[in-house]
Amino acid sequence: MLVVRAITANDLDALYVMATQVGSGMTTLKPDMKMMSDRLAVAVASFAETIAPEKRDYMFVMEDTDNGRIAGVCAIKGAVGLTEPFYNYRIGTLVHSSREIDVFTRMETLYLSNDLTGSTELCSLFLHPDYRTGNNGKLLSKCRFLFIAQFPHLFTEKLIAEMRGYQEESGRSPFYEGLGRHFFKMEFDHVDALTAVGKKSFIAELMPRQPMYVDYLPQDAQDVIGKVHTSTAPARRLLEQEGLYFEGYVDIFDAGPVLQARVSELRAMRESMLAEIGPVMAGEIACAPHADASDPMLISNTNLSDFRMILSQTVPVNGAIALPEDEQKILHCQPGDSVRTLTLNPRKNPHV
Amino acid sequence: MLVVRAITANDLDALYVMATQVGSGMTTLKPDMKMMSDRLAVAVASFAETIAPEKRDYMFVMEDTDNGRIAGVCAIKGAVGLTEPFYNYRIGTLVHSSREIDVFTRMETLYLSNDLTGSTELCSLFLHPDYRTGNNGKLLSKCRFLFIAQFPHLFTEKLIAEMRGYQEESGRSPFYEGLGRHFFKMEFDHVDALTAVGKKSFIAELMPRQPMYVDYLPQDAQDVIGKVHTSTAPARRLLEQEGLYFEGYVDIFDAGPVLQARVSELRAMRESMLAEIGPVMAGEIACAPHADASDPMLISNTNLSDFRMILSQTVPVNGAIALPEDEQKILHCQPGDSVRTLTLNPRKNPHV
Amino acid sequence: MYVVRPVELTDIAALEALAAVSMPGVHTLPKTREKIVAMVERSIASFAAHVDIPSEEAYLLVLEAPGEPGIVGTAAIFAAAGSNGTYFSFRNDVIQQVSRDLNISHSVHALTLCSELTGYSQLSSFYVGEREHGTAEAALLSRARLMFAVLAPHRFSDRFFVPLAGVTDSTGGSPFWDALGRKFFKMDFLDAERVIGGARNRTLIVELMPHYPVYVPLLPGDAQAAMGQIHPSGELAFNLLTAEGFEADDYIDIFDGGPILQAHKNSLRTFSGALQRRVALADEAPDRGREPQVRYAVAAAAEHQFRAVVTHCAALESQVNVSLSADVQEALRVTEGDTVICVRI
Amino acid sequence: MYVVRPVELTDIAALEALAAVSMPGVHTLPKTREKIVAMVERSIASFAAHVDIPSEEAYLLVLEAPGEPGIVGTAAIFAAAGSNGTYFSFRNDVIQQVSRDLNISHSVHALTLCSELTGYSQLSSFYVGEREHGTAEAALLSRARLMFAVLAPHRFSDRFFVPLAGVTDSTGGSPFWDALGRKFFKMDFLDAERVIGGARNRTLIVELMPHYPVYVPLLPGDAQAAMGQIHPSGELAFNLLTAEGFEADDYIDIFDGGPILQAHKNSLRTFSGALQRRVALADEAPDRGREPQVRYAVAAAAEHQFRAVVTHCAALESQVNVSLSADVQEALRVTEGDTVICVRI
Repeated sequence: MLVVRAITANDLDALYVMATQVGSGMTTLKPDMKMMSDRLAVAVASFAETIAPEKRDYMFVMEDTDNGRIAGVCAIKGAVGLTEPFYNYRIGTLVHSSREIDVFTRMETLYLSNDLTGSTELCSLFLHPDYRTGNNGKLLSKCRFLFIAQFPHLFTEKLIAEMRGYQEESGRSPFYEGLGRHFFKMEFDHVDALTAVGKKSFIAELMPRQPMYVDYLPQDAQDVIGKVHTSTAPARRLLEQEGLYFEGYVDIFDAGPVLQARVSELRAMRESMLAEIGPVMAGEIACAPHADASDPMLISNTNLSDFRMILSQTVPVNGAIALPEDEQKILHCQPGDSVRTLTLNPRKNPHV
Repeated sequence: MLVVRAITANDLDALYVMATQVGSGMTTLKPDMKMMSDRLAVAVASFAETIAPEKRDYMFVMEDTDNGRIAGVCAIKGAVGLTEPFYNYRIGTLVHSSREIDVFTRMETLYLSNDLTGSTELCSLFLHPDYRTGNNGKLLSKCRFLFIAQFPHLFTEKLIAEMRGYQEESGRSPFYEGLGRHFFKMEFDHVDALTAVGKKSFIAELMPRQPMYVDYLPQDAQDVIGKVHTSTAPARRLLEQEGLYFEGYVDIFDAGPVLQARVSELRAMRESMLAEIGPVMAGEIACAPHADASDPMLISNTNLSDFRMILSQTVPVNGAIALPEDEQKILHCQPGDSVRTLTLNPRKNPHV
Repeated sequence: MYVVRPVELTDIAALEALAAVSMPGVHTLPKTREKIVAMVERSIASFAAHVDIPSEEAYLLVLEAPGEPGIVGTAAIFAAAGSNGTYFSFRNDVIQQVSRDLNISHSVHALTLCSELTGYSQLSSFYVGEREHGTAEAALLSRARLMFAVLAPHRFSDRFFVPLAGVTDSTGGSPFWDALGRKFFKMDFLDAERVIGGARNRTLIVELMPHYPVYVPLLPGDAQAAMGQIHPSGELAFNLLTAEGFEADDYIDIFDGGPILQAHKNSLRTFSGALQRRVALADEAPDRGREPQVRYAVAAAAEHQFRAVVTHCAALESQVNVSLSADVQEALRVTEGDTVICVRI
Repeated sequence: MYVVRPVELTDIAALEALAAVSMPGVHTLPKTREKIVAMVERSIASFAAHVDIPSEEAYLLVLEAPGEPGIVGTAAIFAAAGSNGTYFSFRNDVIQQVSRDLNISHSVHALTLCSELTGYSQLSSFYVGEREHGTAEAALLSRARLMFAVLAPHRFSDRFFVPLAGVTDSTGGSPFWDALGRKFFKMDFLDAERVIGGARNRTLIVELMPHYPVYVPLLPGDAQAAMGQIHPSGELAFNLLTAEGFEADDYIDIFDGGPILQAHKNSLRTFSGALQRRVALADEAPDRGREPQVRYAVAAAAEHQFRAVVTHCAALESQVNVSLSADVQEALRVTEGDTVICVRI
């Protein structure tokens, strides 16, 4: 069985081994023992609540309880951009209109911004190829929403996730070639590597500051604004199911979209429920929601320092959940404890 | 009893009389017979669906069925800014940071934008002073959400409402005095009157185009950014209950906030339900949600051209609603018809 | 002898004849009789006006060929560009981009819509017939405007500029327009010029043109190449003006990207080199011996009776008089003892 | 006789003595022995260098008083401002605001962070003792830098600028800084100047200073009043430079709002008025009769042995020689037949 749990100091080696599998395109999970152990130390301190909320970096690992293997990793950063500026382009609209000659032109505009400074960020998701089956990807990605729903006070109201931008098969980024290259005069990979290690003053030095009309860019650059890398499309869909939206912020280099949400509007905040582990009254079973039998539940304990979450087929009914004993054990729970529950997939919109 | 209904051509005189009561501060409801009858013609064509959705202007009146008086008015504009530019300031963030000397400065910035071009707008709400009691204000304001939930295909995904900005008791707008006056060189009321009649080219001519740091403004101007006029605070709260948020757009003259929402995320879209008028099965009453007896329901018919809505104490149960006959009559409904229902007040968040 | 003089009502027919000739790049000369009449009347009123502060005056000079009826050239000067509005142009800014960490240093050009030329005096409508191309008389015609400004500085700004038509293709399209203005105006170059009447001071410009700098590297190659390039018809004017001391490179036209030459009057040779001299009668003897002859533009120093010609005489720097032949005096309508101003040409 | 000459190693002690004197507003003169030595060595290397393109050279001239040890003044010129980076300043833009509908027309000033002065040659570190204030020798010292540029134009840009210290209050605070820089740097004016070492070309400027124009009407009154105002200590330099042909108003300092004077060399009197003449021995007789005497700054026309003095002689415009007395020749280290350049002063 797979359990997603708070990372511990003991996971360092397994994490390193996994990072060697990641490959390029993910700048926050590099097989660098120093960087990794520094980050792990922050993560452990985050779950232990020994550092301030905005400095925290909650890392989760997915463990295969059958063999103790680490099958995946993901993280939530308490707040971004508070030590180094966090840049994005924001897409705005400008209207140029003259009543005198009856011209009305609506133009999209790119503004260099640090608007997302201080947001909570979902990041560093990686699932080992051996485990890319069934609901594993969903479990790993969505565990973070249940965590946020359980501990919303730890996060800012704004939640974001940066998505890798579109690249051609050759690795060419049409947006970078159409815009950034004119100002940075270097390869895309080089720029990417510099930002990964936190060297960002060159952005302030070289990036054009003035708002720019999208129409000035070559057509192929315009076309990929807000478009994700092919390999990232499934991850995007999962986040959108949970209430994240593309609101017009993109990466300054590859124009990959930033998805964002108000924490209070997340599906997990609206729909997740606490349930007490124990028997369900027979009389209430009739009123249970007509859940699709094949649609599993995300179920987590309510313990910050030892957060654990699984997928289960058990459905809570009016505040109670008859959770099997083996699942209780994996969650480090016992009867009478509360667990938080959320359907893995969104319910159909009830309103029509 | 009070019913909110689609406006008709016969309402012109009553509307004019009401507009004489409105006073300043509401630029879209002036006692001008020509403007008003033009607008009414558009509204009638909107409900009749004889003009394109983006040109529509759905006006609703609240009628006292006891005496036939018009007690209030409100409206939904299909799309703003498609004939004249719709300007706002957007508040952004810029970070100025130098690692070398360890300075990190986070600044708010005002960007002149037309970002909200094309949005659906809630506007022109006015309730006659004689009727400012009980739930009347809520009924009048919230009727629009039920209408949108019933006919979401008629609206753009972005919904906005402009709120009147803060003014001192003397009528002085600290934001205008700190910013606009330097560029427009005229009184606030004059500027307001010009925009009310659609004269907006002076904005393009005189308004500074470059992004501006909020810190440049006098403190009293900074303090009122996004703050509503005292008289508007209750209206703001009602909209926020329905899922509208201040997302950083303000009026360019008085810095009053624009509230906005995704239509799909409105409470009315998530929680409103259709119910068939008819008896409720005895067995299902036990499963009815534990509604607070004093919390009434908004109930509307599903007829665009003759849209009508009331407040009722009747609660739907599993898709059926036992609506009293007099209420059916006011809604122009009969048994077997569907009505749309929504609790007047948001339910407590179920997730804790 | 060729003479430059203010336009008169009797020139209207001749101007109409000129307007019938195709003059690509000279947008500011009116084409219809009605507009020609208005321009001539405005010029006559401007010369006659008593001016405190330069404003809407427009002075039109014409070139007369010797022994010919009609006129063979025109040149105008507006007292204050954008009067009753704002004269818009693109300023060609250079942004230094330096990153010491990365050892990068280069510069980026950006075009910024600006109103800085508002209130400058504007030279325009320069045209000479083909026969006079490249002659001293063409230079005289161009320069006469500045000589008038030397004589009547209160009628003009301390700064002058001259927009020259930019490059267009064989169908009248402009690559610069296609990359910029078209995106906002949504119409062809010639249509836009027609709509705006060649003006650069209209409200619709501020409504439609971009308010944020345009980074030049983002423009297509043909638009970049057109920046600051003159239409072939403007070469003569360009050469005369740069020789005069006008500088290109700082501003370009917002529509076609053509160069806008500009200068402070202190940098202009007409201003720095103009000498006031008293008229003396020249010896009629054709050969005055060893004294070398220099070519001068000479204008009557009479604000309300401006006339200018080209003539030869001895270098004037260390003289108090200028010797002018009787026919030159007649052409200028001066006599011995009158004052003229002289500039080497 | 007062002589202006390049700094030498033996001047270090004298420079230290000068540095001990409080010189408000002269930020660019180093205060510590170590930095003084570095500046002197850099100057010596710069004078000795063979320069193709102006770069990091910094030339320091000093003023010697007659019969006195030590020096009584300093003046420096940097070949290219912002070398190894970008020289930042605020450009003072004027935006014309016109609404014809509303009959409104006014102009708004806006300050734009710009790098346009990068690569200009920069005059700085001008200081003379109180006794020499207002004398021709003070003018000579200021001007000698430009005379050197006339002699060695390849060492300098065609454009020059001079930042002058802005106004500060009795505690060293700057109202302009308080309204602008402080909001971004979050520190006092003097602390900021200390952190940045008086430089205007550092990466941290582009990181911290505002990138969008600052609309002047939004600044508090005292900050607006400080824009382009000089610190009282800079008045002498300001007067000398504006008389030379430098223009204020276009740029101001990004920190204290002090004026930055700038000019193209063609507008500077030293460039337009410099005359190259051959040295002749002057008649020792003190009274040369009716020939009126004119005051000139004269400099040896030797790029690697620059020296300049003030002297009187007949107007040189129509001469080929300049008559210099034996002691002037000695001071300049020239002899009869050598070339000097002369500018009226």
